[in-house]
Amino acid sequence: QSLTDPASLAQCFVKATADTPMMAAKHKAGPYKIAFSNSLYGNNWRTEMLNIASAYVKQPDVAQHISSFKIFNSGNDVSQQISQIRSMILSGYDAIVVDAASPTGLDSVINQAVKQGIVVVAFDNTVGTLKAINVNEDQTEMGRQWAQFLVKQVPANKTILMVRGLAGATVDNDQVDGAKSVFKDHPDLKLVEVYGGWDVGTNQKVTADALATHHDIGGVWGTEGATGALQAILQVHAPLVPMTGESDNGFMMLATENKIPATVIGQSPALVAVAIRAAIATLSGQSLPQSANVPLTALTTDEMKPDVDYFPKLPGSFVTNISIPQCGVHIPVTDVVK
Amino acid sequence: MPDAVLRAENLTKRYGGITALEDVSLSLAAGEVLALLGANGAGKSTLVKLLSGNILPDGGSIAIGGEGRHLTSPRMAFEAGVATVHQELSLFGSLTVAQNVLIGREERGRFGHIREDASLRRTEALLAEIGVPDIAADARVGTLSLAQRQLVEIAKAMSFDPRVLILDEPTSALGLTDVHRLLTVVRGLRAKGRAIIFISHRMEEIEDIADSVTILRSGRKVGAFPRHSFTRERALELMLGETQQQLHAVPPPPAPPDSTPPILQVADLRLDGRLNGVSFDLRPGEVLGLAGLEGQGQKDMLFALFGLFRRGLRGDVIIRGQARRASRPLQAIAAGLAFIPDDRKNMGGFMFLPIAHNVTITILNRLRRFLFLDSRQEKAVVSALIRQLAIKCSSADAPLGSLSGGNQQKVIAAKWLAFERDIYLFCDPTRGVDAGARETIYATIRDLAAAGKGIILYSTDMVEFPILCSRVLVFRGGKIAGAVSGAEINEESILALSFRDTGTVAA
Amino acid sequence: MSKMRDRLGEHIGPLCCAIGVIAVVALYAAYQPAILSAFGIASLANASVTLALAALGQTVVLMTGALDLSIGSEISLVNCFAATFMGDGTTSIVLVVIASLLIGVLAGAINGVVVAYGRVAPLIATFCTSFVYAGISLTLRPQPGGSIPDSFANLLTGNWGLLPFSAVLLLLAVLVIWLPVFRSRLGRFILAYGDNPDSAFASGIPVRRVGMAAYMLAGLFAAIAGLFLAAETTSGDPSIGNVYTLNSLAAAVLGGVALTGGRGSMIGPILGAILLSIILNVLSVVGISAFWQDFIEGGILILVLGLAGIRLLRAQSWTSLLGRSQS
Amino acid sequence: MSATTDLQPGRSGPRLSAAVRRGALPWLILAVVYALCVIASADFLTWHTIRLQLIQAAFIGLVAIGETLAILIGHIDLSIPWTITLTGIFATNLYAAHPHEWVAFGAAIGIGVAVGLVNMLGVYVLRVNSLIWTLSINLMLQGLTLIYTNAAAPTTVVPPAAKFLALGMVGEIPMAAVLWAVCAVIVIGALRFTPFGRAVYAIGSNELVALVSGIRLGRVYAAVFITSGVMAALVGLLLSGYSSQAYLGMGDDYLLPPVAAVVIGGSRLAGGEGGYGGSIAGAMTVILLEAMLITLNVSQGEREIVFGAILLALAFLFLGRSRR
Ligand SMILES: Nc1ncnc2c1ncn2[C@@H]1O[C@H](COP(=O)(O)OP(=O)(O)OP(=O)(O)O)[C@@H](O)[C@H]1O
Ligand SMILES: Nc1ncnc2c1ncn2[C@@H]1O[C@H](COP(=O)(O)OP(=O)(O)OP(=O)(O)O)[C@@H](O)[C@H]1O
Ligand SMILES: [Mg+2]
Ligand SMILES: [Mg+2]
Repeated sequence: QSLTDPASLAQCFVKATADTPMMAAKHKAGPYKIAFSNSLYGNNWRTEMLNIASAYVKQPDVAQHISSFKIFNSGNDVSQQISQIRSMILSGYDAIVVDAASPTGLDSVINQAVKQGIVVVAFDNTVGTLKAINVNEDQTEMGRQWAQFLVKQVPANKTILMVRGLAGATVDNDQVDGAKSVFKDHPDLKLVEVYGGWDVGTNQKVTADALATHHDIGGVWGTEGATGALQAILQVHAPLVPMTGESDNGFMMLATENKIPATVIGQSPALVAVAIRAAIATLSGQSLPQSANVPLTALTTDEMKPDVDYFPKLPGSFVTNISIPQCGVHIPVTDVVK
Repeated sequence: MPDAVLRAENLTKRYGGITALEDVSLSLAAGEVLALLGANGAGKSTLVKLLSGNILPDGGSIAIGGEGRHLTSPRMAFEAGVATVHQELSLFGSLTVAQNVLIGREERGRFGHIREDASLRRTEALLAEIGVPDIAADARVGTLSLAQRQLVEIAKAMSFDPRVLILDEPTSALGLTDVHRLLTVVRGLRAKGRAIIFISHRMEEIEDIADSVTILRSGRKVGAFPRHSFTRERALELMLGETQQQLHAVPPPPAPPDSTPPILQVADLRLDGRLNGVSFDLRPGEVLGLAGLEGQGQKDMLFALFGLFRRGLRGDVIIRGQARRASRPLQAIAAGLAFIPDDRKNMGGFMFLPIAHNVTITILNRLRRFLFLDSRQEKAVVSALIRQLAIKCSSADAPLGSLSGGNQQKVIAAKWLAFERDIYLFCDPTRGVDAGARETIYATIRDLAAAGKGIILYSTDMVEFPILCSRVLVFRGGKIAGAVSGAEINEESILALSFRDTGTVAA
Repeated sequence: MSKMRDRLGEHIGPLCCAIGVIAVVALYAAYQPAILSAFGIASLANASVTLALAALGQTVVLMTGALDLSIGSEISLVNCFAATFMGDGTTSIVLVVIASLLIGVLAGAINGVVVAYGRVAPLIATFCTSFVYAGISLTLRPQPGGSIPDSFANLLTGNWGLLPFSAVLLLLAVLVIWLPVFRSRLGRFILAYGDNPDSAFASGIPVRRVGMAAYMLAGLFAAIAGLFLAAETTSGDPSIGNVYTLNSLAAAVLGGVALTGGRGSMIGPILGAILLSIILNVLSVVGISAFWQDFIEGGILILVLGLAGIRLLRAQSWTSLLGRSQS
Repeated sequence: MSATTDLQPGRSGPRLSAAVRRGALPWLILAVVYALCVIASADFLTWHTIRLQLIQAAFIGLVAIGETLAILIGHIDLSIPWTITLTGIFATNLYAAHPHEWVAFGAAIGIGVAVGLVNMLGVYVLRVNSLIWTLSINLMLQGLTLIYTNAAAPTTVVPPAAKFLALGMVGEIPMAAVLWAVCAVIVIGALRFTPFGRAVYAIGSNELVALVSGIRLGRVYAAVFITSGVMAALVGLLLSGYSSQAYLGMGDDYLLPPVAAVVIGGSRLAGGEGGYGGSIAGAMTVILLEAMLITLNVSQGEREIVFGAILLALAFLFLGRSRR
């Protein structure tokens, strides 16, 4: 079966580092009882992600492995999430999929779960404990690829505006570390960093502020919410410069419309499906890297196709990369937008 | 005077541009009751606040027991032996009597924990000592009547076992019996050698209790004499700065003829246990007094008429022939009623807002031109009323809270005079008001009556009934125990009715 | 008779919460009987204790008629500090615990100085200091991490038979801090000051020191909460406390504490905190979608507040009705 | 908290009349903060930069209209963030389905009025503390928005009028600022010169006295909370126009900054004193402070410390002091 086929698993789950150990669990006969402990909810990415989770487990080839699937939401409250996971341990789930409220805070409860023979897969906001399988997209690599795109496009001696995400978040630090590993080889480029909070409005505001004080901006290194940065540029009629961003529908629409050289790579909400797949594969006896990365797909402006890569009829806040073909995850857009 | 317990010299206090007190000196011996007299805003309370460490003087000195003191907080004053009952009560409604009385000086156990039982017993002993054993030491102060709270406040001051006790208008909220009780307590304290400063606007009380009298006017000391050389006329002259025309000489407004149809009819009004079937009529031009001992339903009667009870009121209120029983003030106002409350702080005025805005709050719609307020007309209305009631203020834009108590009371009256109504409910309108302002308010009531308004007057000061009312209803137990009218209105007849059932008539 | 009704009225908040807690736990147990096991009870207790501690701290400040919007940041601060500096040795643990408590008290003292001596309105003062404390946590630990020794973690989060250690911690906090304070003059002063600040001043109560003390106590409770979170998560996180600021207010109000000051108990906020904490859990267990959670949580709050309001509406006179919300 | 303040000493403070202090100091604070901005970056001298800040300030300022009124009657409105988000998403969705401007604006006003009425119900009729009631309503609105967006994702179709109001220019002046100025004149006029204004101050000073004086409390409460709801809803539309989309969480920055703007603007949190004039300066101060800190390019932690400390210093030095 394709879900647990070792070759296709190897294609999807790439070791994060060369020395990442492989992990296996005791084989169990399916179908499995799986719980999903989600933290934050209420932004677009999470909403799509929750819809994808519900849709994915209903796809026939997945459904056959699953006897019950339940979503728990704790909000951004670590204590709450710990107690929910404890209650999952009590309920005898076979696997727990986690999008964590804290990268370190859940470690001890996850260790407890693993000790009870439960397979734990964390994705997106992953966890520190080595007992859980972490599935993510390589944020450092993402930041690096964005930066590589920019250093090719931006003339020397210009300023690059880095519209970062949320201060203190691991993802933010990883992305910026990756970018800086590229920029440090280009000392002629000046860097200005602002925090856009991964939010369109905040991006727009901080970009507008930065544009007002820096007039030699030659490129914008943006992440989630870069739609706002682009809008700020359009709004103040600043020169259109090369940009990067995540797979926001709005960003892609504006970039294609204004023919702005841009590249998008995005944290996919379908990671949840990949994580569920990892749980099923592990339970059925396959071994996976303890920390796995899903291959990235970058799209540049000239490659973006309407209604395939982006959706002119959908809201700008829609996160477009709802499928991860390398992992066999295909989610129809109608399952995500109801 | 080597035996002075308290000696204040050249005390001065300024508030911004206003000099509230200037160069005032006084001294007080053990076993002496010093009465402080003065019109509203003369600076009595300011002096009290200085002596009790609530405010700091801008000049002058205070010595207690011969020792110079710089009182920077109330606590220092307590420690120096000065306890004060302020004009505005300072109690905690959600604490019990005992917890209030002993606040900060509770009986404590080995671990510093409060011993509630011992505190309760100490409070009970204190209450018994000052002669009010009927107040339960474990009752919540929020449930007590105003008079009872006043007595609790005195117990609280007494619990310090002070050398000097200051009472700032302790009787203004009390009915006759409670006043007598309080004066007895004061006499007892004097006998024990306490020095007492006593403030009141009621001359009878001063004559009754004072050993010496000090008179303030506009922040200055204008006279001091021993009891035996004190006369009312002299005091009034010094207080008010002009020879007063003969007070009380004006007869009460005549009763309207019986044929006049009543403007207000109350029939069998009831409110769970507080009003037990009250019926009466009020005619235009009549001043109807509500008398009786404290808490017999007179005040509830006024509150009920003005719609301050939201539920539970039964019976009929008929105004100009229409049923107008109100369950909210707006309905009462629409029916033509005005209400001048006694509790000016909580019900009377907006302390932070300008005097002018206080006065015109009831007539905003009249002052409106299209959408906006006509400020010229507003100014005219306000300054006319300030003049009419002789309100002492620096300007109409000053906040109400910066006026002395009596002047605040006048502003509240002004607010309803601006808004002409048919029936005026006066609830102890002269509480804490000086003799001059009192005359102004009396004159105002008479004028209203002459203009054909119906007036109901509740007062704790029995002197007011004979000089203002053509008829007085005496309340007892939420019912009308009887009525007196015309020349029969006097303290004796009212008290007789107040006490009729028990047959005892207090002095 | 009416006295009894008065008493009942006073305890209506805690009473409603208690009934709510029982109902919610019963619902939980119906869906998942294992919750009544030792492990399950410890889960419930651990999930509620942080909020209960935060709510106790908030209640002390509410009783003075003020409020503390910095409780969450104080929790984060202590949490980050402990996770950064706590080593494996017993001495290190003891020293860091003491230092953490002192940091909480100090943060509270700063709030107290600003409010009581600086005369800045509590809402705005603690709003500002919350930024300062959050900034310090973020500087201390730009990203979550650090470590907490297992011995300390187990000490606070384990269980002894059916008795969770977290519940013992809460009990200790009540016995060692709350009860002594509210059996002493300080507690009386706090209530008196909240009831009527002007009277308190005129009665010779050291009003500023009382205001300070209330915030310091709040800081102390927040510090204990921060330490407990550190033990529970064995790490420090600069944003971990954020949820507790408003939830502590909600828990206190649910528990019948008046925001106008002068009234409040300890049992009410604790019950309110337990109710708020496990309700979310139960919603998930019962299978209610995430999208409905906020709505239902808000709805419950509004229902409880509204019910209390309807009780008030039966007030007989306007003076008591408007007097109450005034103060 | 009523009038016995004269019992307490020790409030010497600057020897300025209260009115002058409340009226002028917010602008002084603004001037100081602006000077700091200019020191941080000379770009703050350009009209271009100022214009950008002005647009941001207009959003806070418009929301602060309702907040000022709520604070003047002695309450607070913390239901603004999700009123903004719900309106942004719901009204643009509706507009996408029925592309008439009045549909979007009508829906926004409808939501604003509804939220205002619910707030009035809790705060006035049920007499629940406004802080906790409006916060709970905010939570419910958040839930409502999530439930709604799960069923219908937000669109990118934004009414042009909203875009114009948020981004358009009248000559060199942003349309948002013009709208703000118009609303400000109306509010200041209403507060100073109409019976409604008097009633607002009266209720904030002492509700019982207002009742006894025949003020229609319910109407004033309704007007205040409905204004607040409608202004929040309007800003929700404007923000959608500004970002060309409505999205979840778009109102999150509008919980406490409007309150800060009102307090820096010199209104007393307990009600009865202050006005909207100061809130204008307050809104600009809050926005400039944020912009300045962004310009300084310091770490997030340090920025939060500095922001909190400066705001505290402003509150401490001049205004927002409690009467206690
Ligand atoms: N806090 C204050 N601010 C400004 N002026 C004040 C303040 N307190 C008192 N005053 C002024 O000081 C003067 C003296 O007031 P005080 O309260 O001492 O009068 P009083 O003699 O006690 O009057 P009453 O008989 O009405 O109580 C008054 O003119 C009053 O307006
Ligand atoms: N509520 C208040 N309003 C006005 N002034 C006050 C108030 N509270 C305190 N003060 C002023 O502060 C002084 C000291 O007050 P208090 O005794 O309450 O504080 P404290 O903590 O003992 O201060 P300290 O540490 O200086 O001894 C008082 O004398 C008074 O001048
Ligand atoms: Mg006085
Ligand atoms: Mg002291």
